[in-house]
Amino acid sequence: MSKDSQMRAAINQKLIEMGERERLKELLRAKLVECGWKDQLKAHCKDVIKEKGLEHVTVEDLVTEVTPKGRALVPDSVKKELLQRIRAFLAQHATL
Amino acid sequence: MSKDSQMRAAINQKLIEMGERERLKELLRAKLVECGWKDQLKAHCKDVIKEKGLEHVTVEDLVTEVTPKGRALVPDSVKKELLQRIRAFLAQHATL
Amino acid sequence: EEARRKQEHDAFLIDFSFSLCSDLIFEVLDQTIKETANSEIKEAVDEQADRVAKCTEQVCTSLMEETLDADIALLVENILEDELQCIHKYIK
Repeated sequence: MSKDSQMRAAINQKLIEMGERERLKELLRAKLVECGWKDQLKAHCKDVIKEKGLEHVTVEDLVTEVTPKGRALVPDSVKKELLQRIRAFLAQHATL
Repeated sequence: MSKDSQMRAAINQKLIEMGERERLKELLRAKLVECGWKDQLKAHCKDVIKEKGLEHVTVEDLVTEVTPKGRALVPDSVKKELLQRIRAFLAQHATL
Repeated sequence: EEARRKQEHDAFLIDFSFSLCSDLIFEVLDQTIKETANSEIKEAVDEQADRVAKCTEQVCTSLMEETLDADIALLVENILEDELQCIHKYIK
């Protein structure tokens, strides 16, 4: 195991142990709703369905189709806030 | 003060005044780099840090740990060359 | 007498040379070892800090992707289900 993967495993372990990983996911979800990400993605899904026709779309297709945009639509401020929160948590708790 | 100590003090004073003491130190530093001593020392420091773990090593610990090996690793050829240079200087300045 | 003095002086110079040589070696070694220990610890600390920063970012990205993937899948399922229900209603 490389030093990097050991470090990532240690960080994840700490986040999971203290229940912070779930809290971070919840925070992210709340932020995504708040910033309109969910509405934008819904609209995009509907556009794709309309364009391709409902009979030609499976769940897998649609997921594959909208995922890149879904990731790209996450505002930088949300990403930064999440990273900041992880850093603060590690500074407080971890002895990495 | 004995005659010997007086002479030692006088020569040391002269070595400093003439800048020879610094030149000798510079020569030694250059030789230590040239012969690979410095690289060996760096490698030894890295080994000690890795072995003990960064969080358990202070600069003082590391100095204490690597000094014996550092001293032992100086090649005889370097010591001889330095001695040679000192003798040559003293011979050149016979009035000292 | 002069020969004896010269012999004494030569012996003194030999002794002095050895002790100066040894002093200089200790002085330079001690200083270099201290500097090297300092810089190696600093380098290791910086390396560790870089690694923590990089791995934290990677963990953040994977946590985000994991959440997004799960949410996107759920969203897609719900939307398709809604659309199908609409069509069923329409057909009825």
